[in-house]
Amino acid sequence: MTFIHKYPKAAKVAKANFIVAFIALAIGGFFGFVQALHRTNVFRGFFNSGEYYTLLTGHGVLLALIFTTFFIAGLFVWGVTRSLDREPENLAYTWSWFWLMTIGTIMATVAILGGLVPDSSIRAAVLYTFYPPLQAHPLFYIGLALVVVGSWMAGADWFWSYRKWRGENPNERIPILSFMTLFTMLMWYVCTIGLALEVVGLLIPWSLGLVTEIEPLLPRTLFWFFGHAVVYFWLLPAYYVWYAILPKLSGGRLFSDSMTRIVFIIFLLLSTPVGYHHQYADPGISVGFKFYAMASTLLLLLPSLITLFTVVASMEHGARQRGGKGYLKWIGKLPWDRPAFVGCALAGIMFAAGGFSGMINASMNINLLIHNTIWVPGHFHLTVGTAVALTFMAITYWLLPQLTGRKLKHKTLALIQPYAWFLGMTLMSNAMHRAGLAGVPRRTAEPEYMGFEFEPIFGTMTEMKWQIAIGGTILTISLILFLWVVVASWLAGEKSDKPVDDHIPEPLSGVEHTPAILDNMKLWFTLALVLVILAYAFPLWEMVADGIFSPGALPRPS
Amino acid sequence: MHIHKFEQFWIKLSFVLIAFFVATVVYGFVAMDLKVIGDHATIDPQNLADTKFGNPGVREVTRNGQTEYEVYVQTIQFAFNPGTAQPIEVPVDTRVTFYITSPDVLHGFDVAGTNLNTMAIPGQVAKFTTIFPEVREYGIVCNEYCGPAHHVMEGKIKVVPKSEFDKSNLVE
Amino acid sequence: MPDEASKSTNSNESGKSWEEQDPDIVREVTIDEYKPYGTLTLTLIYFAIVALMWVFMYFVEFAGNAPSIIE
Amino acid sequence: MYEEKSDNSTKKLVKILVIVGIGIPVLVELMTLFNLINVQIFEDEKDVNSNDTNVTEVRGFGEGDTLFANQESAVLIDQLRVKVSAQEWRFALGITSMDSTSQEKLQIRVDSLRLQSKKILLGIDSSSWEVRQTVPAQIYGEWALPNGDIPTKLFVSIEQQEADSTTRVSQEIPLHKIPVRYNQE
Repeated sequence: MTFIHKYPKAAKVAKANFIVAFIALAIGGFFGFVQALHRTNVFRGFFNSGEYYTLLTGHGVLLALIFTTFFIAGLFVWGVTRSLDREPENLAYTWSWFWLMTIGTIMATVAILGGLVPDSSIRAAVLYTFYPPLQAHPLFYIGLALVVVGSWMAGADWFWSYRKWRGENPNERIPILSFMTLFTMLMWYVCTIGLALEVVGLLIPWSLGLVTEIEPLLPRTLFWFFGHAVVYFWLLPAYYVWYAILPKLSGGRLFSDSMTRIVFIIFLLLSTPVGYHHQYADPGISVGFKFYAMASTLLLLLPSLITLFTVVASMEHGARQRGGKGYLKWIGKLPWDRPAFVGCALAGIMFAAGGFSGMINASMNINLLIHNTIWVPGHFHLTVGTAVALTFMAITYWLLPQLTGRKLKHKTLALIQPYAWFLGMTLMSNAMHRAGLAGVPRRTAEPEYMGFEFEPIFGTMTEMKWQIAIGGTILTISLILFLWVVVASWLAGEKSDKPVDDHIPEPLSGVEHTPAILDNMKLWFTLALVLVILAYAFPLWEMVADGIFSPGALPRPS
Repeated sequence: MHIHKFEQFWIKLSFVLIAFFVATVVYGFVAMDLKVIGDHATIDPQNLADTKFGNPGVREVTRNGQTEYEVYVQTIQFAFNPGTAQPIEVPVDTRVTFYITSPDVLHGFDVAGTNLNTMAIPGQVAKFTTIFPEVREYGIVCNEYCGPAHHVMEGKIKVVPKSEFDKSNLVE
Repeated sequence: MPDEASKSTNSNESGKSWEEQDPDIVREVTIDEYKPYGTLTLTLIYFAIVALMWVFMYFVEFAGNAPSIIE
Repeated sequence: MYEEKSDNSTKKLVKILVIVGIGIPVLVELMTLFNLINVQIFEDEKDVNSNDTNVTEVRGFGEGDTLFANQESAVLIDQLRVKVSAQEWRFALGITSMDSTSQEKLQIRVDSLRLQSKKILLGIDSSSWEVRQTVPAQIYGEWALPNGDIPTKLFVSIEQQEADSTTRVSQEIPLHKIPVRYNQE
């Protein structure tokens, strides 16, 4: 008996979400490959430099927004169903949010890909941050709005299950998988307030021509109200995997239930009030608010540093149970021959490295050294591009058998895949960080300039460009391996009653040690809202006091 | 609650690390003059002609008895004005204050390989002061995506010895 | 307390703990005997790297990268 | 569970994967660290990339430059621009004849355009490539470019008709810093 046999309906929902996620991953990944070759001028024959920005938009939207959201939805359906032991409450409702998100995705994708059709008026080369006054077709904004509304409904679905479960189990603690899901969604509700205000309140009416002028700073600020928390919306599900499943894959137990809950609570509280750290270089925002955002951001290091300890301790526990000894020798006893474990572990190592460049990004004045340089995509390819994406890929090797009732095929390829990703990403991201220090900008089709040369601290621009192109190619190969293993296993894997060991052991320090107040969702949600109001009420008021659309700029088609 | 004593130690160390980061940033900000830009002024992006941005370029001003320079720059799709057609020329070791705004979309103003890096946002005036320490040319890149020809948007700053600074190019 | 595991699989193998059933696991380590020295070592190494790199990035790469915004 | 026990070939594979997949990344990062510190701290005053590597700059033509300067029928580039909008990129060229006294017929022709992508656009394919006018003349033409491409070189020829004879002169014109602007229309 595995998940699909016990909860066939939920399995179907989770699988549907995974299908959309993997299609988005395939298309977005291909765009990434084209960009890696184009930017570095290794090969520019696929598309021209004007179309590059359409591809870049597609890469960002399909991977950072669509792949993540759908994968997370599938993962959470699995976790909530399993930990509360109940199928979704109302399947019509469940499917309605799935289809809403899917329709939104199709609309946004059509709007983006329209940019590749000559003379098309349906375009959306605005990148995934869509800063006005660059304007996309209304289809783009409406599509993205539908995806977000769908994700809200998905969250409501899980709270619905939780309410029902709570009615039947009034005295029990929230199971850890559900706890992490619900707190992630609470954070999502807080941060998407900003996005909803921006897209529904400003951008949709503006793109439809109902208003002509727009004040660029206001939507940008609202975007970053949402835009940093969204990275935690991607990251927390990876944490969820590292906390709940990785210890088991290592042969151990989760080190501490209470630290897990505390970490998720801190993320709920602090994820949103930090948005200004993306605007350190912006005029129109006073230094005081920038400083407040920096202090909150650096405080957010705390839950990630705690995670580092808790997760590594859980893995060490596994290694010691497998016979590991010594201070560091135990690392060799971890199951480095199992793709799901290897992927999660390597993703975690990359996150530790990405954490360091994140500390630089977060720290107000030093941020100017690398603001909007290619260092920044170098950073987030370590975090969302590896810590999140590689974890999702790796855990697919463990989840897919549970959802399909089929064993994984091509285990050797599956094992090569995470190592290849790690290698490719190191090469690419290392060169991106170094190029960023020389001032090479991000988001550009051709980083060569006629009037001057970049001066790298060491090495040459040519060497860095090749490192990026080779790294990107290895990543693409790794992605193809992943998709091949998934498709082959899904369609032709050997059917089995127990295709994978899906047992999750209890934590070492269990829920009996966890204070009850940590489960008080109302308290933490209210506190999160208060912190957001403290951070944003006054600056937003300053921006809208002279009129919501003033000082107004005219739209520019993208 | 049950927190292992190693983990308690690690949490304390984490706080030390965070405090250390904040302290370095504050120290750099206060003692080493490593600032970031703040809130300066708003401006109507559709009517820059009536402001000093209508006649962009380098201006000489006297502040506290010292000769300083002000540089007004418009970032447009897809050029810095001035900067692209002709370099922005300023003297070395002199206080120079940049005022940057955009009449159309968001741009970046990054003097490549330095810490001069700011956004140009329509409706907002970015203001910062700096001193160029050496005689050389710097490249300016737009580092925020600004439209289909974003990648051609570049400019130059030419830092010259004080004695060679040509005042005939100043604007009134 | 909901035992998430037992719901999904091992209902027929109740007697033993999961560690005893996994052939790769040679012994069970309980919470009382478990001292994560390895983790402490790794995290301390990370701490040292981060702190050193920070000082280098801030005081050499950044502060030495003039011109900077001084006001 | 995964396959029973990892056999020898798997063990070997894991060894290779760890060496390649983790070993190389660690090496790359260590080298970066070493180079950074080495360059910044120990080679401080050496000015590593000496700025004197003067790229022999081929001076290109721009707005205000004269073509066919050594001919009697010299012409002036008075407009040179790439106009960019969301849908299309256009190359705009305006040329003025310098000599307003001569009465002979002058034909200015853009034979072809060489683009940054190394593509060559041929003038004759499109009627708008050919501009005829008698002096004194000011002519202006616009050409659709492949999206995202910028001309780097022009091949222009002029034909001067004098009585029965015509002299034809061609010139290769490398372009320098064409202003690229958003097309407002």
